[in-house]
Amino acid sequence: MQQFLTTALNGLTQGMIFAAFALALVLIWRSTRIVNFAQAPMAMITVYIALVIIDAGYSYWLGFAAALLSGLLLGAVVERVAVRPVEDKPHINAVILTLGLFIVIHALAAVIFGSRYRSFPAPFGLSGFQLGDMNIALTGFGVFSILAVLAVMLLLVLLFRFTNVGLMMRASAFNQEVARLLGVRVTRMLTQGWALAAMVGSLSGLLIAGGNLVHPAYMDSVVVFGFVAAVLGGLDSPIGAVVGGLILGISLSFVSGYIGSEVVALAALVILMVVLLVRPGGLFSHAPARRV
Amino acid sequence: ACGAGGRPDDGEGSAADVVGVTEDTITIGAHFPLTGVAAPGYSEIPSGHKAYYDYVNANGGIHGRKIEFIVRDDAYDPTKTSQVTDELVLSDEIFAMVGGLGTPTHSAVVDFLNSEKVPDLFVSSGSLQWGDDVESKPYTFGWQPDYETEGKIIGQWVAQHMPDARVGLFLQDDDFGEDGEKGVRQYLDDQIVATERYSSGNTDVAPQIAALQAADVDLVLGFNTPSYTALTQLTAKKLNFDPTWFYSNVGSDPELVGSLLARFSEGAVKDGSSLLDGVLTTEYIPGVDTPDNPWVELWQDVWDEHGGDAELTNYRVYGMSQAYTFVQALQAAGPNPTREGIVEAIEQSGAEFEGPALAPFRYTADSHMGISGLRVSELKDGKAEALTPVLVTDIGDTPITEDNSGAGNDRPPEDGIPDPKN
Amino acid sequence: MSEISVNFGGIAALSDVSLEVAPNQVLGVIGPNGAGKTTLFNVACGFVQPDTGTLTWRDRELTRLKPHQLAGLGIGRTLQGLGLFDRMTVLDNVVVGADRHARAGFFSGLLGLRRSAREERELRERAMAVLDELGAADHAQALPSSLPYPERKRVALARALVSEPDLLLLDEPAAGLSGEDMAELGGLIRRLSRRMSVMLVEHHMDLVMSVCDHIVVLDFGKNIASGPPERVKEDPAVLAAYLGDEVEHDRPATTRS
Amino acid sequence: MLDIRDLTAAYGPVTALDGVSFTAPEGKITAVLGANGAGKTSLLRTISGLLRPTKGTAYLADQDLSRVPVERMSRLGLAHVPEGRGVITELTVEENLRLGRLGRADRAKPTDLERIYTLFPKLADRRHKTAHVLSGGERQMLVIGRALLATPKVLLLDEPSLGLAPRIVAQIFDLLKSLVESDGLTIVLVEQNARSALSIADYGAVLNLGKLVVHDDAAVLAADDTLRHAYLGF
Amino acid sequence: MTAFAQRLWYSTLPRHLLLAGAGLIAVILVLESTSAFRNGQFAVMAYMGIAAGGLTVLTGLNGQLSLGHGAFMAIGAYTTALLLSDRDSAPPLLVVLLVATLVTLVIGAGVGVAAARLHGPYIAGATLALAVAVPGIARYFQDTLGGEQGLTVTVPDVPGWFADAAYFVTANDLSSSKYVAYIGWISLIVTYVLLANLSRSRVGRTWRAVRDDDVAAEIAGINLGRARVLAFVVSTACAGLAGAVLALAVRLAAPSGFMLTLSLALLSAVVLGGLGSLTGALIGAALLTFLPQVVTGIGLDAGLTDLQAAELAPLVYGLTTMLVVILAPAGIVGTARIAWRRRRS
Ligand SMILES: Nc1ncnc2c1ncn2[C@@H]1O[C@H](COP(=O)(O)OP(=O)(O)OP(=O)(O)O)[C@@H](O)[C@H]1O
Ligand SMILES: Nc1ncnc2c1ncn2[C@@H]1O[C@H](COP(=O)(O)OP(=O)(O)OP(=O)(O)O)[C@@H](O)[C@H]1O
Ligand SMILES: [Mg+2]
Ligand SMILES: [Mg+2]
Repeated sequence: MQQFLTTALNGLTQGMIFAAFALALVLIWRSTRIVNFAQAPMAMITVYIALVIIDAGYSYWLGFAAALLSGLLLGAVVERVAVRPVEDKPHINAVILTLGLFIVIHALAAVIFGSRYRSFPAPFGLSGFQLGDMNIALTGFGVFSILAVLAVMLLLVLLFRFTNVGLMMRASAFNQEVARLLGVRVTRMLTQGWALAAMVGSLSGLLIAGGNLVHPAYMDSVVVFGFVAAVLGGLDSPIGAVVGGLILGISLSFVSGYIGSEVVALAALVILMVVLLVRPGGLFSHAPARRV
Repeated sequence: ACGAGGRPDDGEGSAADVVGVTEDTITIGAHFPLTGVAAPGYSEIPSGHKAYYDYVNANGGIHGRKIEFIVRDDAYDPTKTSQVTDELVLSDEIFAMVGGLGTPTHSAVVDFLNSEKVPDLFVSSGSLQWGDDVESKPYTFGWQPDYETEGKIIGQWVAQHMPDARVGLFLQDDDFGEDGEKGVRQYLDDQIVATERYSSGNTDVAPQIAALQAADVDLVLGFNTPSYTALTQLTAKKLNFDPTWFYSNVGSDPELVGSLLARFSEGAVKDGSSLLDGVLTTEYIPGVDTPDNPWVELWQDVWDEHGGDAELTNYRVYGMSQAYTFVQALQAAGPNPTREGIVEAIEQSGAEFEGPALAPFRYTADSHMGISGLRVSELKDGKAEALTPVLVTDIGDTPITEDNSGAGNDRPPEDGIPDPKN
Repeated sequence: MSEISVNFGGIAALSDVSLEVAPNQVLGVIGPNGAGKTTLFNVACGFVQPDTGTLTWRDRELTRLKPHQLAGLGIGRTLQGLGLFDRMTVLDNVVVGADRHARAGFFSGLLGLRRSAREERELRERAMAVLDELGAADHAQALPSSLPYPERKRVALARALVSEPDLLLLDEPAAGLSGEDMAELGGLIRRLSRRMSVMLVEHHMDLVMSVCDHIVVLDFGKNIASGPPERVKEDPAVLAAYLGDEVEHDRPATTRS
Repeated sequence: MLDIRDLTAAYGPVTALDGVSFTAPEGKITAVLGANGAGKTSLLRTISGLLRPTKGTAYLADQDLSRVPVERMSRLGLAHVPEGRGVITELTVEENLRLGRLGRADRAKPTDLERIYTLFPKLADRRHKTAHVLSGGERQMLVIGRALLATPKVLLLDEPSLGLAPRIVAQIFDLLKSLVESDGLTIVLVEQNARSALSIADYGAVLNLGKLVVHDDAAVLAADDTLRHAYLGF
Repeated sequence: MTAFAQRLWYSTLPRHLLLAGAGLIAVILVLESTSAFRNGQFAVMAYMGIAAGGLTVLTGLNGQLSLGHGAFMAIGAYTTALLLSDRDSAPPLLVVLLVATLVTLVIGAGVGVAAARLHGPYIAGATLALAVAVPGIARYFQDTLGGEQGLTVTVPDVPGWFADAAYFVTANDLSSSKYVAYIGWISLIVTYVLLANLSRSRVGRTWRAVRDDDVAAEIAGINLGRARVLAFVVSTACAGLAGAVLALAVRLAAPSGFMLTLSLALLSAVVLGGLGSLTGALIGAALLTFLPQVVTGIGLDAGLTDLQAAELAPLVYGLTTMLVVILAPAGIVGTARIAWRRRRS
């Protein structure tokens, strides 16, 4: 019973982390129709910025804010400099571009910050709660992560569903020419989309880093599961991202605990395939498009 | 005398004819993960090598030859290891491979090195493969105590000192965990109530720790890497799980893990070293936690002079200790080293090499296994305190005995360079 | 086709539509926008499965067949858009249309057998012949995107024709064409009807009235009228739903203020 | 109102527009006619900035448009209904319409949407469906409705009748006419269907191979037999 | 050109065979005139080239994106390792290569059937998951697949006739690594001839049509599912063969050799070279094989530390990738072709 509860709760926190990463992917997908494979290293570098600030003796929260801000900035710069030229090119070019970016940022981080383990602090306690005899495998920081992710999801839903900016961002992503004719500042929307997404990515980076070890590749394992979570939910849906993240987090936690951690990735594949065979566009996709 | 095709006759030609050896240089090389996930930590080992060779070179080299050490990055990917080893052997024309790191990576090249008759010295991994089968791998030598030997010593110690403990194993899912488990089980088979494995790369170990907790384990034996020591400690805190921890040498670098834990949470873990207090582990070479040890003093001097700005770490100490052994072997091979010559020299005199290792090497014509033993110790205030004398044994059912060779009392020579007569 | 009904989440795109195409007939389907004309075509070539009703072709029931199977049986079609393969030459575009006549299998292609090469040559010749017929042979090696719109329409038509279908479905073939091209198209359709049956969806009444033998009018998915052009043109229901009240003067649908 | 001077534009080596000049006066409908490939679409694209002129300019109420970015056009009161694919099929019908409202110069009155829905009841039924379910003609209605929501001063329409049933075409033309009369809207209407276009237009401009052939009163053009046969096909 | 020569050139198979013959001669010349180390590198280039060739067909001609081709290489490699595990009863190498290809093909067909229903990023997600899952399988079945350490592969002895033939042609003795290089390149040439045949045949045309507009293709009578699965199968078969050659060249099949990076490297090789072009795939493979070593060398010569020089390789590689995608989006071959056409017109 205790083990079951622990495994489930651990899956919950783990799932929220996948969800955070998936949310950033969804945001970028919705606003530019690009899957940003470089999101992990982009987040990683901003977390290092936070680390430098915290190491210099400033508070955790200053580092936190700095990471988010630098994420915002980095996203905008990356979009302007690197992504802009491939936006009207075949889709695979953007994929390859972000893969290239992935490698570049990685190498830069290794050179600048060194390729060794560093520990990253967490703002709240890292001990689990205790309820009588039961250990509740949730830490203060875990609770913070869950709340943060839910808040981001809510904000994104509001942004896309109810605001004009959200509408303009989506219009720009789907059809630049028409959007421009309708007075949408497409380039600004795209930049905005990347900036916001990179900020959400930074948040996910901070959540993963909290109370953990960071090194240039520390986010790489999340890339796969975060992406799988986003696809599982249907890349277009923020709610889907969170649901996808949770499904993945919880089931993988059980697989890892009761079968073996070697098959975690295999389990992710199986879950994904089963879902996609039933719903090729993910759980929260709309009805299949009219084709003719 | 020249053989067919103008190739030098093995073993007999003058030094100039030996691959990788010239009048005033000797070139060696190794593969290490300098990039990628395995780079943190491991990429520091070759810098230890380099620093020590630079030190030796600055002091005149060995038999008038400077040691050139070529490091090639394999990113811990066996296909890359195979490529860079080709490059080292065929293009860089190294005399010997010294310190190549990793079990799956080195497995990819060990046959090639042996078929090319390249001395494959002091593999940086505790797998049994490096030395247990001299016949099929005559050129390959291990260095650190193999994981099975370590497991045996740990197992016996636990069986003697904690006979009632419910033991759980926490293992990396490769030969490291496997060999360790094999050793431990020789003594502890009926005390072990749970076995959990993790795959490196998967940073979520909560399910495994939860399973250990569920099995009511009160001693966890961990055959894991340092980052997983940190992860297990943290996860255990999260689960309010408080057993005794016993980490194998690989995972217990108190300096590293302690500094990692130190800042894990403001308030939660004030001082990481104290979190590790009471953790059991093993030692086979002195590390940076004992700065007064003469060997560590030597390493510190060497590092200050030739290392660079970064600080001395146990990875670098490991590299320097290995490099020291290589220099010893080179001395032993005489003024005109050949590939066969150095292998023979190690087989003949390797067991007597003096050096930082606490226990002697097992090198003979029949075994190429490395250091024969270690001692069990406990971490206190970030330092390891010995609980046992140095214990030695070998793979299989060789009994565990106290080491009486005095290897642990060796002191470094005055100039920091091993003497030729060894 | 009999008693075909299609629903899309509450919207009845077609309800109980029955119709029949005779050999060598040109059947016009007209109706207001969203009346279900394209949907009717989609049913006829397998893109939409009808909720009820059956599709029969030469005494064979086809209701559950997939589009490519229907194409194999000789039902050809053009799309309301263009649907050209942008990165293939015009010739290749048309050759794809002839795929149903290709017999070479995977292995003869893999091994580059003579058979496969010979067949490729035949298909290409066939495609050239059709392009020639439509007067687009000059562009055979061009990419479709480099061609003016009417030429592209021709390519799309050629692709449908090269398979020598027995039934050809044309969805708004005249959209975007100017008067001259349209007249030419009318002639072509008449000529084609000697070889095959044609179903035509079109909003250009001049064209519809001049080439069709028989006309079916849809509105809100229902068949509201059918018959020869002259009769349909005068039908009050059609006038109200589709043509607008001033069309009886045989002018295109415009108002004069 | 819209003054086109010596406008020249090209796609790489292909010259699509060659020194076209004419004026579309305020509160009038100017029909632009010509065969396929004459350059009609290119003309509209050049005016609205999707295609940059290599020479010449268009002036909107004395403002030089050649430097104005496309996305500013709608705020200047210029709306362009592009040829064909103007619907963003991934958005719902209503979202498409809302987008039209965003670009307008003056802030929206919410009733506007309802006006479009009464005009095109088919759209009202499908307002919360994604636009990809729409039929060809319904899409055309959607883009026209969207352009109207921007309450433009100048409306560029590229083949609005494409794929529309005759009755709807008549309806739309009626609507355009009434907008011109009530709001003083200026319209540049590109049409294949020369006869119906001239029937509502005040002026007509005929293009051929990128050059302006003639610009005159619509009635004059409609009466000119040679012109009709040579360029207008009726 | 005489009429006959012209006919020969313009009919598919003879032209491909002609090119293949020329390629073989070039391979012999290169392998014989370079060092053993270069031979080894060429073997690497061969297996990367084979896999990239298959991938370029899938992605370039059929428009399906696979981030998981490394997994199929793993299947080929493990099959090879298992078949060659018993030195005495190992089947002839040709059989081994064929079986490895076939086994991968069968598994690829299964994945292809699932993937054929998916689009864009959804295929990417599924194949990505595949790429990380497959190495896990090898770890899980430790007893048969050797766990983390993997299976070592013993390259069979050079068959007598092959050695004789090689000696006859080159007058040089054949070392084992050169033998593997020859096997790799012969496999590559055969694969490329077959792929080139395919892409010029009805099958290739069908794939392109499906890529450009699936609805229109379906109307034209093309069975979409079949076309997609077929493309997937062909390309996984190539990956399987590549994996087999890899196993021979590396002499090991271990999970860490087939991590995600391999799949991604393949994909970027294909795009760098020019999507859909076999020449491009080969160029991409060459870049992948030779660039890191050259760059690290330059870095070391410029006085960088080992660590910096090691990071320089991915840095330059990543930057190259980005620059090519930004400045020459059609890839190296594609851009060259465009330039050539422009020059002529
Ligand atoms: N997949 C779908 N989901 C929901 N509604 C659909 C779908 N496909 C078509 N419809 C609706 O069905 C009706 C019929 O559409 P169809 O395309 O057949 O019209 P049409 O007669 O061809 O019109 P047009 O002349 O404008 O092309 C339309 O109102 C359309 O919105
Ligand atoms: N994107 C393009 N690239 C190259 N040439 C083009 C492009 N678009 C149009 N053209 C060429 O420019 C010329 C004018 O085309 P445009 O589309 O303006 O004509 P149009 O009068 O609108 O024709 P239609 O009645 O077919 O819409 C044509 O020769 C056409 O082929
Ligand atoms: Mg229609
Ligand atoms: Mg036009």
